[in-house]
Amino acid sequence: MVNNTEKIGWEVQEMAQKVALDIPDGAYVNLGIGIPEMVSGLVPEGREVIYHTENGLLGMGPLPPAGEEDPELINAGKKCVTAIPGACYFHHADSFTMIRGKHIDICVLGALQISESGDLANWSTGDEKAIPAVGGAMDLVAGVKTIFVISKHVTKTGEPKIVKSCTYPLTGKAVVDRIYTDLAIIDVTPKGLFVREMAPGVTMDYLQERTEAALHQYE
Amino acid sequence: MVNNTEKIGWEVQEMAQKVALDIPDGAYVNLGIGIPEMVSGLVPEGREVIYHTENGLLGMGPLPPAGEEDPELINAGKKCVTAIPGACYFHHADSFTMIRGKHIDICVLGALQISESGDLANWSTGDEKAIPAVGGAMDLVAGVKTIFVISKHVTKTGEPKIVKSCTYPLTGKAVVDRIYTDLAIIDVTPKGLFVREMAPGVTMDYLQERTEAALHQYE
Amino acid sequence: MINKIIQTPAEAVADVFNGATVMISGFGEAGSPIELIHALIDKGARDLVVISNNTGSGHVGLAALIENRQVRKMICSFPRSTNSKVFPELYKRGEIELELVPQGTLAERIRAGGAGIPAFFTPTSVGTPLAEGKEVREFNGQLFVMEHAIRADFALVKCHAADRYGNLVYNKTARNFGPVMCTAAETAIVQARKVVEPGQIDPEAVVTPGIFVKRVVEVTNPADESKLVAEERRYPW
Amino acid sequence: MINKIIQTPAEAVADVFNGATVMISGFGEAGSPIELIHALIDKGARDLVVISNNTGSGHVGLAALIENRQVRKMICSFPRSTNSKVFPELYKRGEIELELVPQGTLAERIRAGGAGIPAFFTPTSVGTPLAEGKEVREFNGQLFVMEHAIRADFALVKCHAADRYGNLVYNKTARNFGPVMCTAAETAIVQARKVVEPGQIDPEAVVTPGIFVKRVVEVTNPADESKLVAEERRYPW
Repeated sequence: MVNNTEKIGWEVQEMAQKVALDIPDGAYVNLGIGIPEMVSGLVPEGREVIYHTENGLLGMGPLPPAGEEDPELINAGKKCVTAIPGACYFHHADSFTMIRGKHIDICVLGALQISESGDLANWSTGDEKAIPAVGGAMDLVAGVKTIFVISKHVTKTGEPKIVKSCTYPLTGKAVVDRIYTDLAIIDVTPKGLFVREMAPGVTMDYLQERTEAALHQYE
Repeated sequence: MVNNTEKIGWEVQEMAQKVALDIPDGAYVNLGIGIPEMVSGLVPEGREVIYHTENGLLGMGPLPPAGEEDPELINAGKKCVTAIPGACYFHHADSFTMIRGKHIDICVLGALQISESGDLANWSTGDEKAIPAVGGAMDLVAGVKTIFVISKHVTKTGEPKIVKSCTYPLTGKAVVDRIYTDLAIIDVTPKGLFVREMAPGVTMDYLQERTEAALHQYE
Repeated sequence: MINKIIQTPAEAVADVFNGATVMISGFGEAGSPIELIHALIDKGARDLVVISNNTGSGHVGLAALIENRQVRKMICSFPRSTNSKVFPELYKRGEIELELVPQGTLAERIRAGGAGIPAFFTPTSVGTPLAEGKEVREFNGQLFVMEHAIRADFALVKCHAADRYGNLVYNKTARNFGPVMCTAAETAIVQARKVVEPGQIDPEAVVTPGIFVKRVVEVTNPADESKLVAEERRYPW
Repeated sequence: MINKIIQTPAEAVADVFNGATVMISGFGEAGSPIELIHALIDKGARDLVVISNNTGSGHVGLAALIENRQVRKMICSFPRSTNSKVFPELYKRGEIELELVPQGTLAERIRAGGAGIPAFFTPTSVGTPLAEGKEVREFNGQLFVMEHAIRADFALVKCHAADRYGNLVYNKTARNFGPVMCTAAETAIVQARKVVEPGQIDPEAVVTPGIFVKRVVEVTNPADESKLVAEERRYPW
């Protein structure tokens, strides 16, 4: 009678929705490339959020209608975007003044690994043969006030991504504030990882089995 | 029959004229407060010189006609000025990027003392009771490619201003390139001070008597 | 909705606390936020550390703030000028502190404060008394002084036009320290000659992006400081 | 008279020498001075160190410069992208060097180069492999890495409009690295969609003051890089 009994956890869209609910009215937000980009379409109505893209735009709007793309108006993922009335353009040093100077409230990023102390690895697997590429990730995690990570709870091969200590090269140390996975929302606190919310059907045991780092419950 | 036989040396206007002759076409120039400001009116016709004022204007023009002064368009001496077509405004950090980053070709400044190695003292007599004020002088001497000093050869009480070693607090070490006084034009070189030109009636002996540092002649 | 517009200078500076560090824009009169400064005099916060290029003229604006004994310490490049009497007198009596900073170093320290750069090296002031006690280091055969960032609790800034997001444009050489100060203060408070709708400022010409600004108050006809000084006016009047 | 206008891209890059360090503006395609890069390919200067955020797409522009084996080393933040094949292949074969720099650190190192700042401290990359071998220092209880300025012999930059003084305005997010690169190169060479008379650019809206620019060449209809890539075009054609 019940479909997908084996399928436990939120869809990507639901994960992005959870992130979106935690973005308050008036926030300045930078969204990483990929899944984080979905968040902007899911912020509840009535909240005005200003999106920053590190390639020089504050006040990024939605995607342009087909045929109206401007190759000189793009986001950090090099996709064509639009600008809202009240947007502004600036050069790269000014853009990273916003980032490094702690002017941006929230950044949403993907992850390869997150440690229990909030270390993030998301730019390299350390593979000697891969082309290393870091972009703005290290600046974002070092400079933005609050770092949200959105990621599958485990890798494609079932390995935990939330670990005691990252084995991949770090993007930043002790930088992550909250993790949104398909299974749970987890806060990184000085006392360790605390589970805020679990997807329907997920239990603490189920979650811990898929998490290398120790998980705690709020009282 | 001859008037003013006792009067030897150039007038201030002539000193400024000498400086102006040494400013080439296309130069970016910053003029210090006071006598240096006279230079801009004396550059030979046919040379286009761009004036920078450190309070945020490149392309400073002549003084405005009476009644057309704008208190928000001023120079570093806080006098009302104008802007030429093709001028631009910028903030203080960008303005000192131009200065510190060696983008300005020539700066003309006054002096209290200049040493034979090109040290300049022009911001403080070291008097404990005086209010110290430095403005942009230290940035200018540290950053502008060529520093011209324009100054009376001796103080009001007849003391040499061109000395072996400055006794007043320095503005910068080994920064002066050329000195324009009422008596002579003197180059500061790694081999010492070389006299380029003397005012009518001035001899090397006369000049050396009024100069603490050793003067040399070009061959 | 984001709306940074505040109705009065008094409301805009209401939370400036005793002991706060306050940046004040302006190069002489140009760009000095005189109505915000007067509101700060009315508010009466004391023991302030003020960062501003100069120390004001006559008995209005920044000079009046100092004269009203609200300032413990000035950080500036040029505390002396023709009509500057208040600061010099207090300074000679040892009743106000002074940290003298070269003008470009002052601008860069403020920019660094806003850009998350805690310290940098500069050629300015090497070999002078203003480098004493500071770390000096050689790069490529030349000596440089290490200077630290400056941040502030508040910035009081004057601009030409602003929108509800806090995007700003300035007027001519009144721009000066305003843009860097907005970046380096926890709370940047701006007086604008006019408030416009979002989009009315060309997005290519915005000088201060709204992210750096917390409050905007419209002051349509700001006082002409040099006139007040010439008339020997005193604040509070 | 000051006139920085040069007639052709070829003349504009004629003195780029073997072994030169060259900054190239652009974030992906936006702001990439493709006509100047193609002129540099025609010119044939080799053994270049190129500073640019990316490594180009397809077989045109920066990717073509690399493919033509004129680049000894890339300094960039993101040498990988969907259509970037040339750099990755050479890199895997060990035939091109790479200095990987976080994007904000890259921008700030270039700005520092233009501003006479030899080094600064940044929180970016602390505790990561990109901080290895660098000086780390504590300020106010937090760790920072010391980074050095970058300067170049030449900058190749794309902008929207320019005048004979070299004043520039850019177009939208094509601004990116152009303004800082102009400040940090001995010779900044700019391609502009249009050349206008002095005064036609609002003096309040100039992004790059002319003092930072040596040469301007008008390229009215610059190539659309993504179209060339889609058409699998190769330079030289």
